Amino acid sequence: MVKIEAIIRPQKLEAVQAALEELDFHGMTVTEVRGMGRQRGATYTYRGSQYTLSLGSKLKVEVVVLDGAQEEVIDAIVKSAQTGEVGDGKIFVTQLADVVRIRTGERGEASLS
Amino acid sequence: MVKIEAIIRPQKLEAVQAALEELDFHGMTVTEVRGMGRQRGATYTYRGSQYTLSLGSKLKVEVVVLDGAQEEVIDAIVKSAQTGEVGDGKIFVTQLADVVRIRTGERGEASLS
Amino acid sequence: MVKIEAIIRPQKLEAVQAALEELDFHGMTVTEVRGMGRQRGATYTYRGSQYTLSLGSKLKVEVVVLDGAQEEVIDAIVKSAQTGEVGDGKIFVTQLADVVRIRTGERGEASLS
Amino acid sequence: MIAGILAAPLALAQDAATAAAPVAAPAPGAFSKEIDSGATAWMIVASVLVLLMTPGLALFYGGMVRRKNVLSTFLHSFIMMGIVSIVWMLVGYTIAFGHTDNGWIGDFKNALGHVPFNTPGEEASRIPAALYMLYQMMFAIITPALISGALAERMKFSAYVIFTTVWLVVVYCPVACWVWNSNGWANKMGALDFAGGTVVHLASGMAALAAAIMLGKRKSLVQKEPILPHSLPLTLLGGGLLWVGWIGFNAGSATDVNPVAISGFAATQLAAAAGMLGWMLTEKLRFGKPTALGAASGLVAGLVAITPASGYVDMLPGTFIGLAAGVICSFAVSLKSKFGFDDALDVVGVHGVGGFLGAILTGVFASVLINHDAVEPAMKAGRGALIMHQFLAAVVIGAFSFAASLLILAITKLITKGLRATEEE
Amino acid sequence: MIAGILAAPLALAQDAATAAAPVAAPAPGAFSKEIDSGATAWMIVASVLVLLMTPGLALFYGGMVRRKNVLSTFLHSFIMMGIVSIVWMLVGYTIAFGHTDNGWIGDFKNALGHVPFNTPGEEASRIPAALYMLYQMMFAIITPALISGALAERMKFSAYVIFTTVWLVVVYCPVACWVWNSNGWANKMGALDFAGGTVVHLASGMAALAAAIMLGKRKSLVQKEPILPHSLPLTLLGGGLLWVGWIGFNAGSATDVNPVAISGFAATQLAAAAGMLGWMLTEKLRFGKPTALGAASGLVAGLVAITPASGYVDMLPGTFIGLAAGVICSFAVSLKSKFGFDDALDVVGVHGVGGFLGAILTGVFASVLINHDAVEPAMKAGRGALIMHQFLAAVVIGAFSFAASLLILAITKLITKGLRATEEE
Amino acid sequence: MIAGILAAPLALAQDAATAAAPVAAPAPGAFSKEIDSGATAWMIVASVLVLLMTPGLALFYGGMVRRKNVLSTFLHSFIMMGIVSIVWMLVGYTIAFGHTDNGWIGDFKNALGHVPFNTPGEEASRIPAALYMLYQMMFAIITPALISGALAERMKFSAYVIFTTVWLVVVYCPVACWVWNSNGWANKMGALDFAGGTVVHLASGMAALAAAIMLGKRKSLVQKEPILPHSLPLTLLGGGLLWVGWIGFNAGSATDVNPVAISGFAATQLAAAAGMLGWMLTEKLRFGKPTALGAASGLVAGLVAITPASGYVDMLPGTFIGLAAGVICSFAVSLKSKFGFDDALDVVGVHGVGGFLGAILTGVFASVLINHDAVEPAMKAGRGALIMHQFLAAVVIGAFSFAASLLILAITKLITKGLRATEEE
Ligand SMILES: Nc1ncnc2c1ncn2[C@@H]1O[C@H](COP(=O)(O)OP(=O)(O)O)[C@@H](O)[C@H]1O
Ligand SMILES: Nc1ncnc2c1ncn2[C@@H]1O[C@H](COP(=O)(O)OP(=O)(O)O)[C@@H](O)[C@H]1O
Ligand SMILES: Nc1ncnc2c1ncn2[C@@H]1O[C@H](COP(=O)(O)OP(=O)(O)O)[C@@H](O)[C@H]1O
Repeated sequence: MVKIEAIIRPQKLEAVQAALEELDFHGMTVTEVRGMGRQRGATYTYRGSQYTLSLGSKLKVEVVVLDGAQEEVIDAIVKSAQTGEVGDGKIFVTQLADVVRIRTGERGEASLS
Repeated sequence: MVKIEAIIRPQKLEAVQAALEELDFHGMTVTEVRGMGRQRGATYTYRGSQYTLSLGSKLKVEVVVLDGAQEEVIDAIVKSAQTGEVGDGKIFVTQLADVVRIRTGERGEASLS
Repeated sequence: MVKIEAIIRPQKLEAVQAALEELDFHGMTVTEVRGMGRQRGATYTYRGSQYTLSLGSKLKVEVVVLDGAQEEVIDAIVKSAQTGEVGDGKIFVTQLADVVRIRTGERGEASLS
Repeated sequence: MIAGILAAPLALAQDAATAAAPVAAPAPGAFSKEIDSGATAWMIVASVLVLLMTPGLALFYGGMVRRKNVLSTFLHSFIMMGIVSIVWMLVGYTIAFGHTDNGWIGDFKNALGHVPFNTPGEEASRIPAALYMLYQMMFAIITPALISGALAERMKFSAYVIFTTVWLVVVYCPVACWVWNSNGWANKMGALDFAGGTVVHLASGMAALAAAIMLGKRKSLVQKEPILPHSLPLTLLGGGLLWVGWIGFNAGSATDVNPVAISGFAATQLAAAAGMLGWMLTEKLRFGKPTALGAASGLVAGLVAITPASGYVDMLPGTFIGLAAGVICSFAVSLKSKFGFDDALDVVGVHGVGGFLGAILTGVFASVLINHDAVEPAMKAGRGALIMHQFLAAVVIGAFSFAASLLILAITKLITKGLRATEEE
Repeated sequence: MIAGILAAPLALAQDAATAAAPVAAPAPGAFSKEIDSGATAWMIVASVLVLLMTPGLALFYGGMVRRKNVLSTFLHSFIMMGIVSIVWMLVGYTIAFGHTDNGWIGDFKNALGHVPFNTPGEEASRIPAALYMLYQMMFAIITPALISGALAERMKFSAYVIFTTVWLVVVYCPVACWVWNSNGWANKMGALDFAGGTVVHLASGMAALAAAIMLGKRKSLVQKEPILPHSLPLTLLGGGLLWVGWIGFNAGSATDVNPVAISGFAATQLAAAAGMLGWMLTEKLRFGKPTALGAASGLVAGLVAITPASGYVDMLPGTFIGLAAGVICSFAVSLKSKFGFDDALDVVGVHGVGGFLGAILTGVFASVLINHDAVEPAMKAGRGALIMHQFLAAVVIGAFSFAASLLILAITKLITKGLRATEEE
Repeated sequence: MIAGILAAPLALAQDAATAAAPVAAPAPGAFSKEIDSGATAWMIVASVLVLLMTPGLALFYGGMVRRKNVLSTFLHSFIMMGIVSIVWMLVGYTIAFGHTDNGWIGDFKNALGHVPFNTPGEEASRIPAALYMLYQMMFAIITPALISGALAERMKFSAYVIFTTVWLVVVYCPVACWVWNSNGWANKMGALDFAGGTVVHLASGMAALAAAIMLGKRKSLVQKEPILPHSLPLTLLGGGLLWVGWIGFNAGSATDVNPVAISGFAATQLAAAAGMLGWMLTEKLRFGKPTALGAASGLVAGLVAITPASGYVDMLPGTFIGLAAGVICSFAVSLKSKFGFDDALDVVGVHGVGGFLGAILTGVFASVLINHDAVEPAMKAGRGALIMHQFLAAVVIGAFSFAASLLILAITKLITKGLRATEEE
């Protein structure tokens, strides 16, 4: 099983959710994060001074899937989260050693179905 | 060393903390996340319309332990976080390449003790 | 590629950012977390009763770099985030299976440059 | 320094004026003898209470939008405190309350702040005219701010500013003249509107409808995502401040300390309470449990509907009007999805419907026992005729506000190249 | 439309009434001549200030609970604005302030809103009776809302509504009659309670104690987790609004613009300030540093204790009463863990203890120099007797409220099948 | 119990006093006949409105700091409600408004709350002296609280408490004596300051400058991180409450219900509005778009500048003063980075600059048509002389406040071992 961890723009969440549901993946975990990369954060004007934040708002979407589904999920996320402009985000893929479903104690692949 | 990453119900945090402390594990890192799976988020009624959120509130609890402790920790979390109803959450296990304690610069197992 | 995941004190963020920028690493993702370890959270007095929180405020900084850069990045973080007192935090290192840049669909090392 | 220099000619001019032209002359610093100190004290405070309603409205609306739009929603209300105060002093007041013979629009004798500080005007005989001008200024501030609920979360700021400013001068001021000016046509016809059910609520509700239609839906709604209020405690707090301020709005509309003011206070308090209970009971019956947003919405609905009636009705009818508004408006807001316009914060369902309902029920319940001077002449041709007049005034004013708003919005759209804000803003 | 149809009979009835039965007849729209416009202006505003206390209380309590319970805590306060306004107008006022010969409960002549708008009643001679009814309505709203602090974060909404409504009619209204009605037994005995130290604070504090006992502890407390306030700035802001409103509460209890009102204002302001400082100093000495919650709690404690005394005491004693309340209540709230009941937001420690303390100190400091008309007769048998009367009234009323509350809660529990909310709610 | 015992001697002393020494004797409970009930009603409310400004200021400032500092910033304002109320009653009032022959400091006849409840004092002839004392108490509360904006996010709490308390007694009270006491030297010289442009705003602005210099920069600023406001809606809401309260501040400074009060109200309302628009227009021109913080800052700037002028100027000049303040203060706040002091929330740029500007423009626009009694004598030597007197009073008072503040801070630093809070606090 792999964990696919995508950093996306906040306004793209619904699109990504929709794309995954279409492929019949319903599980995901979402975290509010702030990110920095080529893109910088927002610029504010307060009482005549300008400030640029180094970090901008992003969401981290984590989806755990069986090894075989990795490519199709990455594809779906890339397509649905893309705007083509700097700051679209990254996807990190990690191999998992195990997965457990707390409700039942099931382990491994069974716990994801 | 392995990282044990549990997605749990917010109201189960104290129980999980207690279970781990009993086993003498005191280190953990907790993040507020929102999750989707079989279970859907809360339903609200506003001015005569009903809305269902796709995402519900969860907590991600990360505990890093030596390889040998993995099973006992997973067991403790499953037992303390279980309600038996859909939405109890998942545990993801990852192998770590290294661990560092910032305060001392210690590496590997030493950094966890 | 490796993911370097550092749990640091909130007030150390700017120092860590500066240290990494000096080494020319500009990408990072930051999450607000709460942590427990040897150090306990803050103590509050409310209407004559004292409460100690088990969890204290921390930030999780994630930086993904090429394998070769791992040591230099860890060093930079340890130096910039250290105060020498309990609660400075930990760094966890994980091997990644793949990285994707959403904007372009690039994979692997190219996606990080 | 610079200001001093710039100001010098103005001051000189003023020194000259001191010598020569005491136009709005408040003379030796004493009130003329019709003026009562208790009534004046009360009306200063009533003005302050109505002013407080605008921050209250900012909270009420601000709590209902998504977090990212709170600040812009707040600003929609607050900017009216800036713009309208000035515009009202310069021209608004005189259009509405300047002397009129035609019944449609006041003359310009009271423009540019020419309103005496020490003698009463035509509309309120026991307080100085300038205080009445200030009191009515607060009404003029909140009315366009009410409209902002319909266009929340998507209108361009510049377009909002232009639209509301023009609307104030072209719609609100004339309508206030028709209904409240001692020679206004609706007033003379015998239509009753104690504190602005038609002038304030129906007019702003219909402008809101026009704006919702012209602006189209919010993007997320098109995508069928739910748009959830970010902080209902803010909305409740705002509802509380509105309630408190509304006592100044309604009881103050007596422009005096007299039994009418007290009855207006009683009716307002009871209608707000009954509106809250009415809306919550309806929720309980329709959806199984009452909500906090229902409480806040219901109290506002009750207050809207009692606005034209307070000062004319006794306690029990006042309670009934509030209850009716709570129930009916809670159904009305469910209709917008049927009609397909996106009145974000339900200005039409609450202020439009509530204002109309209140206007009619004012006709039904107005009592000579409560306000002999006003109700007796209005009832000369019987209660049926009064209700017809109420209906007529409401329909004409509602239609006028709707049509004029569409037109103003169309022109604004040309000026600001579109009405909608971009994602960024 | 529907409302119109439903309303028709009511209107007809009213038209008939117009012709035949001017029961509470406010007649030709003028005040009877005892009424003073300055006093009336002030009392309208005082009523508005007391009304504002309820949203203030929502903030005060709302800031102290956990985030998930803010909205329900807010609603506990706001719903009282809805329910109590109506119940008070229908029956509450007449139970408390209707004419009484027995000294225990008013007659029903002023039920259903039958209170004149243009003539004074028995309790306040320079303002219209209906305004006094409205002023006292605001007291009746906040009193049960105060109790909600004890049952925060765990009582079922339906149970809360039933309990407070019944409590209002069965406990608050009679107690108000005993103490404030010109023929109330405690009043005639010579017990002094200017603005409600016993009626409002001690009575609600003892009801809170009953509720805390009946409800048991919050779950998290049982599990020994700390329950932390989610937003102390809200609590401070609420404390600020309470302070502001309390000036209407205490100075307004003079029901006139006179030296007693001014002395009430002075004592209130100083006691609030001294209470804040007293609580913070105690914290500094006990725990090493003062806290913001201490500031907010202390000012409320000071205000509670000065409530019965304001209008009877001069500035220095007023300051002393506030200081004493700040110190003593800050110790009192630490006791609850010893006694093992979970009075979530310390209603017992602040309002119960502070109200009792204030009642006694009123006896100690009441001065004929400040309020000759009231204090002179009460002191006829000497200061010792006055203090005894204060003590007696406080004990009887406290015990009554406690016992009656237990009973009402027990009955409510049967009706709503349990008092506690489920996790979900 | 304990309190009762402690209190016994006090009560005995009071009983003795009852018999022997009616010093501030409010006698038989009736006002002396100069006192007007309408004026008194208004001034109670005006006092309440000014009191409300302090929570408003807490919101205004609290919204602008970082989240971790909200509570300490709130407490900076609230603690003044505690400390100043008591200090003012004990000694502050008598220093400022006690009878004086030397023109620099009042005698101590009105110390320890010795101010009559039923007769007027020297400064306000139609309301009781104790009410004037309470009204001025509210001014004394907010003035030191204003300073807190400059030292936000870094001053030690104990140092803040000592500094503000000493500053109140040593700077504020004497300055109030000079300008407002009927025998104050600046007053006799003919300098005009209706509601405190110099006494309140310039004095606190210069104290803020001293504090910003003594404290040094906030750590993050040294590290060049931006320090962002955590909640501008709070700041806007605070701005709204300040506006509302400021009407009590300015119109109330007439201490009566008269044409001057009404003109003060008008000028205040218009200047706030114009200040908001002036600041936002400047932003639009300088940076391309107006901001919500600009709206809030501008309305406060307008209010600051109109404070000395309201009650002396007509509507159009009042509007101009507000506009000028909005524009000029918006430039002034940009200067602080040039000068290198860290006036965190721009007390110097808004209150210092705005107060100075207002003092001068008061000289430019004061009109005998608006306030004959005050302006006529002040203009005896012509408008040029009046402007010179305004300038002189402003410079002397500004310099005095600055120098005295430096000194007080230096001494405080010794006592509290440093002025700055540690990271932890
Ligand atoms: N090396 C990295 N490590 C961790 N997170 C990164 C890294 N690089 C980018 N990110 C995350 O991805 C987001 C987008 O990256 P950015 O470089 O701005 O745009 P793009 O990926 O389109 O070139 C950042 O805001 C950050 O959250
Ligand atoms: N495939 C997945 N990837 C990431 N997170 C998941 C996945 N499936 C479930 N989760 C997380 O686990 C939580 C519980 O899962 P759910 O399917 O609702 O219940 P259960 O595990 O009891 O069947 C979800 O809210 C989500 O946060
Ligand atoms: N075993 C662990 N698993 C996950 N996170 C940990 C673990 N141990 C420590 N942490 C994180 O590191 C932070 C600092 O650890 P702590 O033991 O308090 O200090 P130190 O690392 O200086 O000894 C904790 O607050 C927690 O967020």
